[in-house]
Amino acid sequence: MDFTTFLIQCLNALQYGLLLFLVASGLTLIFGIMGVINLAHGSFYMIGAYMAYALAPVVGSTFGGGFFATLAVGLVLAVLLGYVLEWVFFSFLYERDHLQQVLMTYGLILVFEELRSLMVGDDVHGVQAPDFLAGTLPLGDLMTYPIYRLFISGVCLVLALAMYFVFTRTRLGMMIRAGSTNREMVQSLGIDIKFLYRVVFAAGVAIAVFAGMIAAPVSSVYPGMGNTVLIICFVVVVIGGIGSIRGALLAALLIGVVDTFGKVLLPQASGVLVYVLMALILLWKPDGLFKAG
Amino acid sequence: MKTSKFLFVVAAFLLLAQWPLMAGQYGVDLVTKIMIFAIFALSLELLVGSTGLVCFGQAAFFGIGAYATVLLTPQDGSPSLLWLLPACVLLAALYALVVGALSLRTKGVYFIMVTLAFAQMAYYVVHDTPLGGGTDGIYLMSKPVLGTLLDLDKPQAFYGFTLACLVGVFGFLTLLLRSRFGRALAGIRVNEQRMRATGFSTYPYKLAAFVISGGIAGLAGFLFAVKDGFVNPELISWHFSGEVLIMIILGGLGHLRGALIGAFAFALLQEFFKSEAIFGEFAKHWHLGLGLSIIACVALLPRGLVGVPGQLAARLRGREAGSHDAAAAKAPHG
Amino acid sequence: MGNPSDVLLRGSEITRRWGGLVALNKVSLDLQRGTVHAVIGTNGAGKSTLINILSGEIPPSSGAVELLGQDVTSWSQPRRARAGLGRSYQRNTIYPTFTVLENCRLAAQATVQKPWLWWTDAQQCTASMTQARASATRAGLDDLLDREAGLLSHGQKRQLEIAMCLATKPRVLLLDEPLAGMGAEETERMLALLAELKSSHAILLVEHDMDAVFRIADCITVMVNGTVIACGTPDYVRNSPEVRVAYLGEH
Amino acid sequence: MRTSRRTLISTTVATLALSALSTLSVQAQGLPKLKVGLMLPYTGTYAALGNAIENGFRLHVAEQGGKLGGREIEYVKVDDESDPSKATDNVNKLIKRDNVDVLIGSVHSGVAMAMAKVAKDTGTVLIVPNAGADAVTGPMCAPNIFRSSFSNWQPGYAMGEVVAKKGHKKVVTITWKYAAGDESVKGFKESFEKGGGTVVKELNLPFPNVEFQALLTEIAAAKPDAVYTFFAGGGAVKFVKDYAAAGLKKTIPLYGAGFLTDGTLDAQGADAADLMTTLHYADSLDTPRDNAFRLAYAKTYKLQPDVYAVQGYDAAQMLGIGMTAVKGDISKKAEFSAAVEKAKIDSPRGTFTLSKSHNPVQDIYLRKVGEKENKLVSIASKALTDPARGCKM
Repeated sequence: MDFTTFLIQCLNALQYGLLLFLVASGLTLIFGIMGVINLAHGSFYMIGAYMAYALAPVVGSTFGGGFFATLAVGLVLAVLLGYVLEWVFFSFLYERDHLQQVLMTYGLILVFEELRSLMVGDDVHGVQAPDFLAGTLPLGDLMTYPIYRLFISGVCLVLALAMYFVFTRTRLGMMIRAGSTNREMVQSLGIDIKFLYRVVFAAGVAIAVFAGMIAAPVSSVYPGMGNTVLIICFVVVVIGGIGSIRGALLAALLIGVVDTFGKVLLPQASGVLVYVLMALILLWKPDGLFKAG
Repeated sequence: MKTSKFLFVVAAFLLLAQWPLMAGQYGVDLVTKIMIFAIFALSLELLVGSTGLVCFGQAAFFGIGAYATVLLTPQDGSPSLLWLLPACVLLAALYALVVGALSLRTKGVYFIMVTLAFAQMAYYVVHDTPLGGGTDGIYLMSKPVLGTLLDLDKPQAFYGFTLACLVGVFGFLTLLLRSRFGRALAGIRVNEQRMRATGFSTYPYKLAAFVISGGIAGLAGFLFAVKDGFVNPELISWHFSGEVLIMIILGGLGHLRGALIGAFAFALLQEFFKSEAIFGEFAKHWHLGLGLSIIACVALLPRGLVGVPGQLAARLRGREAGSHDAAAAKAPHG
Repeated sequence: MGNPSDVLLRGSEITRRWGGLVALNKVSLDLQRGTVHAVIGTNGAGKSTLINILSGEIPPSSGAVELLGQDVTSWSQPRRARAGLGRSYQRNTIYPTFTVLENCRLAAQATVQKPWLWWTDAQQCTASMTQARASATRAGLDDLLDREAGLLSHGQKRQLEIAMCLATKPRVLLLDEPLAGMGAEETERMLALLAELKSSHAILLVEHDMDAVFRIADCITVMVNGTVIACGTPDYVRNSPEVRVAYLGEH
Repeated sequence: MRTSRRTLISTTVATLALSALSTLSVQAQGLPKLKVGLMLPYTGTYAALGNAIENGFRLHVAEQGGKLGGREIEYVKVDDESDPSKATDNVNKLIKRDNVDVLIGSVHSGVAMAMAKVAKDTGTVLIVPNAGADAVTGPMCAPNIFRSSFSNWQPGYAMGEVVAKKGHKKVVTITWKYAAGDESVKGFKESFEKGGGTVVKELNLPFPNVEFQALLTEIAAAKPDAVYTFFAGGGAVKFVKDYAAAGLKKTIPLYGAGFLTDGTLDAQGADAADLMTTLHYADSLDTPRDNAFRLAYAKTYKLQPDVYAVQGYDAAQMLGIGMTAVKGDISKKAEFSAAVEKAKIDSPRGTFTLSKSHNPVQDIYLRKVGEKENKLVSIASKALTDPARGCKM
């Protein structure tokens, strides 16, 4: 591998890592703060991607279109969806064993996937990136790099910073962090924990849907796409340390590097490398890279 | 209450023993499959329900048992059940020993994910190497025999053998859970810190439970391979680990019966919603019905299907018993 | 005071740091058979950390622990427990779904573990059953043996904590606030029990109830911010000016 | 004693045969329905393919007035979920519960392998309408197992010849690390290297990973003359788009097995323009046979047919030929088999016959993407026969 190729591969790794973070970050919220092992996270991602595909024409005819208008409409719908889901399906589960929540989210996966099939069908679809982001940049004389991918990376960084800021610097973030460590204490401080959880869940769903919408032009839209990202999201969150934004970002980048260079240097073992990485990290640091707190 | 549970289990096994006389060939096949899943579910119940260790990689042990069955079977002639079965169980248990020894250093969700990681490693080894036929899987050419006594090629004989294994595993686990070892596991589930303070080194206990569980899962894998004569990497995939976990949660954690009921309920629900006779064209959307039923179960049955009689009784006795029920539902993992 | 061989547990110069924070600073203390040794101090003084280090739940940053004359600093908690060190927790750590008897029996089983006897019913283990009944009786839970532990009153749960401790036949008892949340009558009963136990055990008592402490303790260690500021008889401690300033004065 | 038992048996058999004959003659006009078991993916990634195959199959049956070999058809469907670990159960369900006479399925190779095993053991007629696993008509071949689609080897082999003829010398291959991809690449390599080229690098990524960027960089760095690839479904869409976005499409021509651009063109958009692929079907064959088929399909289902629909349609044709030959009595396996083996199947893709191992001997077309369809360029390989390695039939 010559030096230019190496640099490009590093860029690939970085970019893939950021994309992973984008997809996994909604899970950090729900998983880390509410302690809900949300198997339906992949479904929310899938819903987002399908929204990007199915909403675009609708939004186009109502609001005159535009990628960002679709994004905005999708986000509003996602928040509503998350809010209602938490209300109907999760609000009565916190007192129970965590595994009951797992069962619930498993049921939701099946339902969402089938609703998708009934409403949109089983075909593969593409989503157009907005025109002004559709170009490419040259990378040396070897190849070009799509601007949209750089845009995604930018969005990821902004999102990471925003989440970090909300978590550490705002009153809401403080309440959230307190709530994740001690439900009773927050309740005794007069904060409406039910409402807080509903907000967090809605935010988690919204981020997952947002990720799906943003990633749709790159990943395309196809049945079963949610399942393929689910496990890698858990890997990211767990390696990073549950509930830690910094950790998730670092873990996502680490996986980006391992996956990218694994494919190139150790193609026979590239599938297994990510899991070896996770096992090693957790055996070395049983609470992930950054313990939340 | 104790006798009623005992009677339920005995009645269930008697019914299973009578089943081949009542059902057609397919019915026998179906129940054979479910019984294998029930054995698999019991293996996980020992970890999740009885010890409080949520393992998300149980399919690895199942798959290793299944693959070992195929790979150890010689090209020419049928192997003897007497060495093949123990060999498969031992191999699965051996992998469980390695996985357990490492993953038990972690706790909670991290434990869940480490067990997943080890299962995925096994998955990719089978999936990406020619060792086990790669993605297309590999066939079992001749089924194991026990002299002339037992011909596992005959569905009825295989049914009987599977039922015997199920009863054996159930009986073994029942004894195990009442023994000192089992009580210690129960203590670990409720409060491991206290167990250590009392003088139990909990790590060897948990590891032993892990190995036993892996071995039983290996037995289920062995049966599966013999039944289908075909194994495939999907047997090790996380979907399968997830499904068996869903079975035992659905059935009700903390009870061996729960694993039995869960395995049957999960499989039969699928059969039901897939049935064209009932749903016609809509049967192809069977995931929807299954998903909604699971959601309904979570909403209405806090203790899983195993808790249904208790809930009904409480309903009959009136309100006051209800609150006690809720407390009991919370307590095991409190 | 007394025969040195009566010192059942000794902590010497125990220090524990959490990052830059010093939770315990060179704390030393001896527990003797036939005495109740109370440790008092404000919240965050390091009392619970001390118990955790003595019982082996967390390792000290430096210092040593000696149990029955042996250096046990590197021993795991279960090993120390089997060697005769029993402890109770500040929060109830009983097994709420088990009966009272089973709670005690499981504790007693620690001394006769025999996990390989998988085919015998644990309830048939006479050794642990006898021990369990004896300890339950001693803790005054005779009438409640078949009650589910989660349904006991708070005071009864504290008694059960002690019973479970006793079931392991310990020589040394480390009790973390056994009187917390108890009514007057329950407190009296518990103090009577402690007084009775003291003849055969060395007891370390961490407690907030000052009246009780001064009534029952033979020796009191006062801690502030991880450091021992006074140690001696109740009278000595009561009259110690440092203690008055640092601790009692605040009340 | 022995003789008497034998007599007894032969009399019983004779009586049974007689009575069977008599019922046959009674029911000459109304034979019992032929039960066709459709084991196809109806949920998950391949659901669209399963539906297309079923549509094609039903179309042919409907064209025959709902009857094959004089027997009405009754369908029994099972969703195979593309999950090989459930495949044996699902086949058994069709054979033992529903007593189907014929099995049709499936899309996923692993599932088809499990079906082939059961079909071989039970002797039930199996027609595979898609799954390309070489082994189905290789080591697993049997008199009662047929395929109406292709073997993974075929499009790959045909493309190897094309690429070699175009004068490309150095080629990089890229596919998922699974059987279908491996077999396709093997077929390509075989003919391409025979034609004087070399495969300089075989790139793989774990199934179903779709992060191609690292491997695209590898391709760019290796600077080959061309790239051969095997992807399908969502992966194919993403690969084609990523390949174009990386700027490689302009500098290094991309060739693939036909699934790269089948059923995915809508999603791939302009990025797929002018891609060359090989397959046993194309969208603009413009033969009377194909036009009639396409019109009928479009009328019936308000959908454009694709290669999967053709494969389903031909599976029904093969069944029909066999059924006619045995006059509706599918238990005459040898005659059924002989008739299908001899037949020229008048497929929309062009007439094909079956090889000894029951895989289609068919023309493989070279197609080029244009105007949202896979346009026929030429015949890449005429009457290509799968080598059927390992078949002992």
